[in-house]
Amino acid sequence: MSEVVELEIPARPEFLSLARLLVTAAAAHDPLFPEDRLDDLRLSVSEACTNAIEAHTAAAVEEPADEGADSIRIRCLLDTERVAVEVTDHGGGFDPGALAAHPPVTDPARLDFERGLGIPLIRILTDEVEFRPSPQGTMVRMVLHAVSI
Amino acid sequence: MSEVVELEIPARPEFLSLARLLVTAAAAHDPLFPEDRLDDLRLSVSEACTNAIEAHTAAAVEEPADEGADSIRIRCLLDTERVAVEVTDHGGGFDPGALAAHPPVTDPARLDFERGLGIPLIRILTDEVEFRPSPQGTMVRMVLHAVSI
Amino acid sequence: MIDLGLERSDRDGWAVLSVAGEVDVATAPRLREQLIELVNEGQYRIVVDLEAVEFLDSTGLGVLVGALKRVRTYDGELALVCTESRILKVFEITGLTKVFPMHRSVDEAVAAV
Amino acid sequence: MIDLGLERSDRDGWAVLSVAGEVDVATAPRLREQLIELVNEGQYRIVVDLEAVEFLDSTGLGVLVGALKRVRTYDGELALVCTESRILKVFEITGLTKVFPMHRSVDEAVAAV
Ligand SMILES: Nc1ncnc2c1ncn2[C@@H]1O[C@H](COP(=O)(O)OP(=O)(O)O)[C@@H](O)[C@H]1O
Ligand SMILES: Nc1ncnc2c1ncn2[C@@H]1O[C@H](COP(=O)(O)OP(=O)(O)O)[C@@H](O)[C@H]1O
Repeated sequence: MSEVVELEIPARPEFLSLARLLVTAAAAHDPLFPEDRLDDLRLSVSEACTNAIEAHTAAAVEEPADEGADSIRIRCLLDTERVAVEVTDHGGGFDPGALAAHPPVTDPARLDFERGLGIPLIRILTDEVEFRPSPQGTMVRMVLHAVSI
Repeated sequence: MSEVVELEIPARPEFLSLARLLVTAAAAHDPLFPEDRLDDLRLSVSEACTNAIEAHTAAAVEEPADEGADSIRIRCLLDTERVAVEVTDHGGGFDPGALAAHPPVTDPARLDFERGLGIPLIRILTDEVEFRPSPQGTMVRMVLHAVSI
Repeated sequence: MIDLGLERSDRDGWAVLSVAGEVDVATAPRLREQLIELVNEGQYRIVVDLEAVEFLDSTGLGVLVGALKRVRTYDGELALVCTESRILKVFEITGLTKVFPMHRSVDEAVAAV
Repeated sequence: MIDLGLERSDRDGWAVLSVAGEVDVATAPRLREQLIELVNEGQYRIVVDLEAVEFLDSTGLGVLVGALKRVRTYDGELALVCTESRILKVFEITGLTKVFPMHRSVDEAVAAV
């Protein structure tokens, strides 16, 4: 049975480091999670939280956020051999299938793109990832095994 | 307006260090909170969480915990000059007014008491503390100012 | 889980227990066991070195009070080494600096008696 | 708030920017500003020393890509110093080690051209 640790932070960049700190400390709890996988977990969670925070900023331009809705939730399900993290926002949602790929890194045009590396990084670093967008917001569920499979 | 950071952990001793880590990091966020007050905050929150966890253990002896009720919640309200932390448990509650004081430290009988220092420590270290016990559990609200007043 | 470092050594007839890390309700039972073991072995003069302790709560204080009572039953002593203000403060505000012999180093603790 | 350390120095005609701490969406704007400032001053040969960086995310990568594009417009170069496997890995898995000149020290970076 998973141990559940849950964190809620304001949807603002200066709270990102708290999310990284907590998730890494929670996973380090289990001594089977080695340092390099903790790094992978730290970065994946940070990228998902960054997107969640940016979704709030984007949504707030169109309509002011509801009372109490301007926070994001990070839920960690800890097992001996794996950690699942669910990041939930109240932003506008998106279509993860519609994201364009970058030009190849050897193409000079690659340098025109400063953004768009977050989700590719999450896909590479996690063992499983699932995006559940809705008009009420998005839930990203990432699973990392202690030993990458 | 306060920034709210909220943490939920299983009501077990091995998660205490996560609560200390998060609350201290959240308060350190604001550079006005100096190191020695962070120490006071760390210890007060840890004592309140220890009591919350022990209340769960005690309650579970009599009746098994409800689904999902075996966690404690730590809510931090961050302001520039002060931090308020609310620790909520689902234990059996208690009467904070009925706690006996220890013999004076110079009395040899003082050594008969290994316990009962948690709430006295909280009272000394915080600027305000309030206990809200109920049969459904207890909420302890502690306020610490960046500069002790 | 947090590791509590516990290291035993001997100095001039004193048992020295060096503690490192965080002492709370999760780790204090290991400290208590170690102290009880020392007394069971007939060590009634104990120095607990807290210099590497980063956090100590009321459970930790309670374990030390219990150990002090135990060694005193045998006319022994339990001295503490503690200079870090973060940890020292916990003893000061609870008045326990008046109960424990407090020292600035293991050398000082051992020489004091 | 996390502090991002940014220190400028000069070495053999290169501007060296040493970065320390965590580079994320909260701190990356300060890195971007500093790099834009260098280019505005006419510094088109830049070494970014990442040895003291503890965390770097996609926003940080984006800022470096943007700066590389900017200096290349002026026929300049932006080289990175990075040996920590934690940080190096982020460049490797995104393929960006093929885009940036990567070096093991500022000396090596400056000598390479
Ligand atoms: N949680 C989210 N809510 C809404 N949109 C999102 C979310 N996550 C990602 N997106 C969209 O997907 C795009 C690509 O995300 P990503 O690969 O992380 O790169 P970047 O954030 O740098 O644009 C974002 O720009 C955004 O439009
Ligand atoms: N959150 C709580 N729920 C139920 N009982 C509590 C709670 N907090 C404190 N108590 C009661 O008050 C007593 C004194 O608490 P404290 O001063 O922290 O000392 P200790 O925990 O060492 O006994 C506890 O033993 C417990 O019976």
